[in-house]
Amino acid sequence: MTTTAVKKEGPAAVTPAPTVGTHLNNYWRRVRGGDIGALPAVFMLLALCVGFSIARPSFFTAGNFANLFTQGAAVTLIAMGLVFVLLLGEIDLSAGFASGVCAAILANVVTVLGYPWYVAVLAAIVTGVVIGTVLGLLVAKVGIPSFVVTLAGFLAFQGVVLMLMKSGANISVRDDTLVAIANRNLSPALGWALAAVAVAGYAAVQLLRHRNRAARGLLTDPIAVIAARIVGLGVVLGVPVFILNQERSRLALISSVKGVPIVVPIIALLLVLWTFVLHRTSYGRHVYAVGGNAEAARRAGINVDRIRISVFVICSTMAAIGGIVAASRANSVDPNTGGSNVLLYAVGAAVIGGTSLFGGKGRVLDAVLGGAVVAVIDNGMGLMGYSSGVKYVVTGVVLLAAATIDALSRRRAAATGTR
Amino acid sequence: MTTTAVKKEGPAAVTPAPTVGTHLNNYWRRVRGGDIGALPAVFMLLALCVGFSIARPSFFTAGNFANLFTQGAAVTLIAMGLVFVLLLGEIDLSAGFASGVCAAILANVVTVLGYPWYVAVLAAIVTGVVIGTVLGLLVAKVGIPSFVVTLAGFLAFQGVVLMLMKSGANISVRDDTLVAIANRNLSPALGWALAAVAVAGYAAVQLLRHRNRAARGLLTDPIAVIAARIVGLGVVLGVPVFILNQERSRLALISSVKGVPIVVPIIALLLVLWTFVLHRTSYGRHVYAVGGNAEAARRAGINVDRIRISVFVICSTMAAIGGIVAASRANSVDPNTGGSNVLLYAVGAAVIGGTSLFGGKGRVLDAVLGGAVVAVIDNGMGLMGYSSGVKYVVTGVVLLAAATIDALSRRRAAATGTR
Amino acid sequence: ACGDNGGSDQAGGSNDKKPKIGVILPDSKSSARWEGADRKFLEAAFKAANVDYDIQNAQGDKTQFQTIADQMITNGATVLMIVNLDDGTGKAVLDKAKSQGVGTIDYDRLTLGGSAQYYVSFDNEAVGKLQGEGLSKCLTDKAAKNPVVAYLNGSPTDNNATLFKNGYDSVLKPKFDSKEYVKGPDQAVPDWDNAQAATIFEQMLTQTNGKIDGVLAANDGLGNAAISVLKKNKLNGKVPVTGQDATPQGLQNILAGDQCMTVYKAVKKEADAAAELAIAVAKGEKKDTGQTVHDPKGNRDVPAVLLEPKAIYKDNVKDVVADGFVTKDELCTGEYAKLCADAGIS
Amino acid sequence: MSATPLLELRGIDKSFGPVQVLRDVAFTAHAGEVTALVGDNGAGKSTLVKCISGIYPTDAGEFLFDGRPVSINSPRDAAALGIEVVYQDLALCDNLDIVQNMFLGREKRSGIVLDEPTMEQMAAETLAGLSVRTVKSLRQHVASLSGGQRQTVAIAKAVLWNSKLVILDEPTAALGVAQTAQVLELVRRLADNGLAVVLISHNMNDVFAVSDRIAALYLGQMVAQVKTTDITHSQVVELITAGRSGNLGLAAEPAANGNGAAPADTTPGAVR
Amino acid sequence: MSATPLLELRGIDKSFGPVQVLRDVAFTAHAGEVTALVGDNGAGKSTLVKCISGIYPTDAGEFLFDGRPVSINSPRDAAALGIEVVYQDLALCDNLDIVQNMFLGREKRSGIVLDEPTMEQMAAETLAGLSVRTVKSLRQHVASLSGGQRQTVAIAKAVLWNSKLVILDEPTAALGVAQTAQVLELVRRLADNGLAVVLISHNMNDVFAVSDRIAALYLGQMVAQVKTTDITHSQVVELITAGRSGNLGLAAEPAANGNGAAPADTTPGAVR
Ligand SMILES: Nc1ncnc2c1ncn2[C@@H]1O[C@H](COP(=O)(O)OP(=O)(O)OP(=O)(O)O)[C@@H](O)[C@H]1O
Ligand SMILES: Nc1ncnc2c1ncn2[C@@H]1O[C@H](COP(=O)(O)OP(=O)(O)OP(=O)(O)O)[C@@H](O)[C@H]1O
Ligand SMILES: [Mg+2]
Ligand SMILES: [Mg+2]
Repeated sequence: MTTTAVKKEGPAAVTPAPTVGTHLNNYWRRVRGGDIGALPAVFMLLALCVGFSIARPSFFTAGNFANLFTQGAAVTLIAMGLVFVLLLGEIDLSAGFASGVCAAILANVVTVLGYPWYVAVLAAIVTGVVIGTVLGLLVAKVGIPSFVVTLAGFLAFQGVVLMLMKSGANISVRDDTLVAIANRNLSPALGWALAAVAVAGYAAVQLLRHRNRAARGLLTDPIAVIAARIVGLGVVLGVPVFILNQERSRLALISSVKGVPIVVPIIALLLVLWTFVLHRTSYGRHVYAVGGNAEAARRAGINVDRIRISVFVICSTMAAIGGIVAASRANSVDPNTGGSNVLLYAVGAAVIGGTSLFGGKGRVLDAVLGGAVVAVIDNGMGLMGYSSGVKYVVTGVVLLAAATIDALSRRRAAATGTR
Repeated sequence: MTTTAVKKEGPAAVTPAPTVGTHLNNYWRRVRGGDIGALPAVFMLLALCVGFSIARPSFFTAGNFANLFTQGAAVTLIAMGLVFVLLLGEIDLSAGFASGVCAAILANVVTVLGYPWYVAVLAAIVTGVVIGTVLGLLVAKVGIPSFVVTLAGFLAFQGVVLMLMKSGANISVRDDTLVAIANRNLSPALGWALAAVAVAGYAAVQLLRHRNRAARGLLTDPIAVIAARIVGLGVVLGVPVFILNQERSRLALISSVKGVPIVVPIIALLLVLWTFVLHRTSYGRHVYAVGGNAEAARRAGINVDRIRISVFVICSTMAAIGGIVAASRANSVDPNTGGSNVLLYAVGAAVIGGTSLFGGKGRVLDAVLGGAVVAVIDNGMGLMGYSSGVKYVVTGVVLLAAATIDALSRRRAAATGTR
Repeated sequence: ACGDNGGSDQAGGSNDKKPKIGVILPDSKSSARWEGADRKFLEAAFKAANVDYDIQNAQGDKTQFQTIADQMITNGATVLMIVNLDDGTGKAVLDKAKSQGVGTIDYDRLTLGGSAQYYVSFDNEAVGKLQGEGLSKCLTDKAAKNPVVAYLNGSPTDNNATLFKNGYDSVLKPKFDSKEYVKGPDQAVPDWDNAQAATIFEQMLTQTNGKIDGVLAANDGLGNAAISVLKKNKLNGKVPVTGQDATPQGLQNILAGDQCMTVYKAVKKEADAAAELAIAVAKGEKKDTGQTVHDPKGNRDVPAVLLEPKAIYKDNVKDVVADGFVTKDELCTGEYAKLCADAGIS
Repeated sequence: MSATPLLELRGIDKSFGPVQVLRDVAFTAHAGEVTALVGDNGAGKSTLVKCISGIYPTDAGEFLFDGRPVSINSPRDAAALGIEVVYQDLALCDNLDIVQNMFLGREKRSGIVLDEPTMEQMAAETLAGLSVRTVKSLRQHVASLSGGQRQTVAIAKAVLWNSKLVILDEPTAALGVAQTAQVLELVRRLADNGLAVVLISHNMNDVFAVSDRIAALYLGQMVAQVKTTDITHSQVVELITAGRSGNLGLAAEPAANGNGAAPADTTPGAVR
Repeated sequence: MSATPLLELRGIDKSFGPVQVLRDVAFTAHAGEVTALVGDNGAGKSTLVKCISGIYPTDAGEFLFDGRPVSINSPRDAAALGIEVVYQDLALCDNLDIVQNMFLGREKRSGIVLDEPTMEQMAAETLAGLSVRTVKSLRQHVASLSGGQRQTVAIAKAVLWNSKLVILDEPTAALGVAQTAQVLELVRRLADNGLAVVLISHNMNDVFAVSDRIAALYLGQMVAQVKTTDITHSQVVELITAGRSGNLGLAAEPAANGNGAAPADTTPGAVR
């Protein structure tokens, strides 16, 4: 073997910051190459909204827009937790009924036992944490496949809800604070204020990052692109706030209904929180690593079992929050809370948003976008007035059509070899 | 690089056939090493049966034994089809309602339209084939994730069933042949005859293989081991036939109920057929290859899309057969046929039996063993007389306990590095 | 559609716009009636009165239920007629409707603590009572001594199932207490699923070593599941089974002697009454129903139209056909033609 | 040696999203010859191979096989033409055993039933010819094989068939001394039997020992394709690392910039 | 060179189910030295490495680290002792980019937030030192890297930390000429800095160029561990292929059978 001496290269040249032009150009080539991030889900949403607006003009009203958020909230919250489990290539079939159990605990504590709302919320969330820990231990330490563990959970929790409900009767939730979560709105001014704070925070983070990288001589995005992003976020937040701040009561004089529904900032906050955890902390990094290649993660010294347990805890905790929102929206908890299609919709939301069932690929934003798709379909179908059978069929077909848009726009990715 | 000439080795030495002793020894080392095949599922079944027999002596009766088979038949049949889909790392959430659609077609053709039973069966199976083809095309050619496609199917088929049921009313199935499938028994003599044929066929295949390999000088199992296997099969088939041939009617004098339920040979036949397809044909080999490493399979020139479509066809066809059995058992089809827990139980059966959700690992036998576990749990729980809530909880716990036995006995596999 | 506040002064007393009635049915699986009968009869009634309507089904899903209600209000419904899935969501929907000036009617199920203006219903407990009485009549006919009675209840998550059970318990419990009857296994069937019902009943039979002499099945579907198991054990016709809903299948089982009775609810009458009320509310008229029902939770008396369910045995199957609830074509197929003739159905 | 090459590529371009990996690559492989394809890490050798075997679609360029233009859209097309490839990322099915992997996609059958004894026998013979001595059983899953054993299985799989062109992408990387010798001997034997062989290797001794021609890739461009006898060891190394050597390879930077794509401004080598 | 070896193994046994892969293996690695571990394909080299790094549990045997007995039950234990390994089956997370892979498990943080700029800078420097010139971006997913690029990332990952023992399992298998030279230079530099380095390679030139000692495995048995200066090229090849060379290695077959495990009856080499 020739060990010809080859002169050692100097440290890698730091290429100069690209201009706005090259940045846009690169972005376009990435899109054409199939690396399109959230675009397909956004396309799907747009297509659905346009379709429904044409079919039923009432779809396109401020009132309906507000309804959309509260209708999709519980499923979206559960889906956000499920993303963590799916990132590891695991599944949690019990998330739906876990939310039911937590909601049942909430209702029992606040209505039957008469404690204040915060005690009830705490109890519900603690229940979620406990459930998640047990599931996680069974999967990680005992080594039972998560499908089987959570199938057992699915059955058992269904029973627990029934038992907590004293067999069949439902429990009302009448506490004002709890009911407000899914049924009341922020005052218009508060809505604007929150949006402003969010945009300002984003701008601060972006600019700080830019300065930091530039100071070290690392590649940075051009400042114009950063400015465009900030403005973009402003529009994305501002338009809905504006629409939601319109009066949407039919009897505006008697009772005014306007403002951003309270669940919206809750979801937004959790979205930011979990996105931060996944992308800016080493914990999040480890979640992706274990999902991508558990053996490599183990060899890198990551405590794989601990990660595995933690995602189940997060999932069940988010399920608990979803359960609280569901209880608030229904003003009550019944034995079917978290049952029927909740689980499949939640997993479906994550998958439609782009999270893989095989682990390693997904974002919390996926759950929100996918949750929006599911909510829009449900909402739109509700306006169409089909009979049961037809409605199921049409819902399935619409879901499929939306997914086809997504699949076709991702097609290129496969064609160019970047998967 | 030294290209030292090294003398070419002769063709591999053919080691002499091992003795019975080394064979047993090797088997034992494999078991200790964690390579234990069907043992954990068998353990699970035994533990469950012993547990239930102690709790409720009526569990351990010929009548209950016969019930077990018909109770678990539909789920087992659907699970058998699902194994193919799971082998590819895909999922079919619509299998349950697909069986419902096929059952509804069956009932409509035979009862409403009044055609003979074989036309109805044909119609149901053709429906299954069509459903599978559509799902497969959407997954393989359009490229939508199977979870989303079959979630859409899950919704749509639910609607189709409702529409076929004229919005909710049950349709009776009163055709004698159809009702017989899940409700009548073979005559005792026929039961024995079939068992004998099965054992003889197995013996013939085994001996032929042995002769063939020995003739080529390849490693063979000792003839004593082969004999032991044949005798083993004889016992495994003979004991149930004997038990099922006992009289189990309450009013033996008036009406006699004995013999092997007709579904049993149907399941056995399909088990043999699909096992043959998976393990003895190149199609089956390709299914495993695509599930293990789709890219490698593609590089080896396998038509991956075709394999993908085919497994959905098999799955939906088996779902159709499952639907026919369900319709037969209930003497009717209702809008919930194939709904409720059917799908989760079927996937659960496959997974409990040892099939992986990640593809590449699984056998049709897994579905039968897992289906048996699910049926035993359901059957046993039915005898315990718990209230709904408690029943759900206990079912979940029993499932978990059974899965724990399995996980612990597979533990060693991980410890010794053989995964 | 929203935002038109053209001088409406009173909830329910709506504007000069054409009335539009939204109806939310609960599900399509617990009973065949919702999609099979109620939808049909309500549509007919609304069409006859020439009012706009929108009938939807919540598929047993509360979230769906609320979503549909939101959508109907968005769509401009002036009256909302609901069959609640539970009191909580029912109340949430009614309150929201009221606050938006939409008229409200509880159909078939009273929302306790709710704010509906009217209530139209069959009494679910009365249905259960008829089932209990029917079963004891059949057991008496069979001259059974100390019969073991098994319960095959409806879905554990369905509040109606609880009401039915309260009804038949009120009849049968005294007989258990007096040792006249023996209480057998008592199980609920998840989702009213017929396949699970068959397994559950089969296990009841195994558990009691075949000693079940009467089955209180909560509806015809569950009844048919029990009958299929009895048939397999060649016990059909020997063990009376109850039902509900007067489905063609149930009636056929009665004609064949495998089922002893079912409960017939003249849905058409209920639907007609409800439609009439809804149209009145939509037009801002007040109606006197002549009857009230007390809502203990809301502590108020709700004006109500209450209809009587009817027990159907072999000898009065013809009444159901005469009512047009089930057609002769549906019922008297194949082997049942002769049985129909015997039962005087023409 | 025939005048028309067995395989001829012209003007192949290939990009992954924004990154262009192959630019205007020409390449020929002649029957009866071993053509060595060399280049630095990341030069695009494996990408070129995958374009030839139909795994990646190309953005531009022509394929001529035996003088006739062909289009290869999938590995099945390549196999139909008689092209066999040993990939660098071996692509074995971990859940199948050695025999199953070796015959994947072309199982021997009697009737519809797999003919396991025949396959097992053929596999054993082929492997024995490659100096494999430590494999315990042909029925072992390939997941449990050592690195060299896996590589041997992949090679054995490719040479089992009567093909016209065999491409080996770093086939000896994980092999031991004896096994490497066997594989090189095999490569020579295949070419002597009239097949075209393309061998990718970083080992210059191996390259010079068995090849008839050498093709050098530099940052996605084909900088030279010459007879092995016309070039020296150190010239090849220069081509690989710098893209030029004397009058071979890319035009010198300051001199002729009419070349179109002078390396100075196209170098994608900067580490960001 | 210290008298007590940094790592000492005694009597290591390891079986996979019915197959015994390592029997009674003894091995030492000294600080400041490069120990080459050689052996035929399937001899058990990688298995031995994985036992050392805690990936596989051993069936029997002792570990001494710095003279103290230790038990290594997981890669975390190994890392805590200061053992870094480049595995033959690289074990990178395909869904993460280069920087993320290099710092996996030991991310730099400021507060609880990941300090991406620092990591990116450190990664760029390390990779540049390994002659990586074709990587387009450090933010590229490793799935899209060429074989050699992947290997370089794995090596860079292992040498980024201040460890006491670095084990490299065929680190140069996929590397180009220049990159191989860099890695060998790096190996030497690490040893000269006082680390113990274990290098597995099938390339005898590389082995003789950088190693201080050579340990030879033959069918799972350690047949010799000697100073590089005390042995010749061809002797090592003989040890690898036959298990013995002159008075080194296993006792001759017919002569001394008291050795216990004579190769004749323990050879697991038969291909079934
Ligand atoms: N799927 C992909 N997406 C993006 N870039 C890719 C992809 N595959 C390869 N590349 C890039 O293309 C270039 C060429 O890769 P290729 O694998 O062809 O190199 P190679 O010549 O085989 O190198 P080696 O000798 O290391 O195997 C590399 O810089 C690599 O990072
Ligand atoms: N998980 C396993 N199960 C069963 N056998 C295994 C397993 N892993 C390795 N082996 C066997 O153990 C033997 C030694 O493997 P190992 O990977 O240690 O070889 P190696 O010396 O690294 O070879 P190479 O030079 O080819 O990398 C091989 O025969 C291999 O087939
Ligand atoms: Mg390569
Ligand atoms: Mg190795």
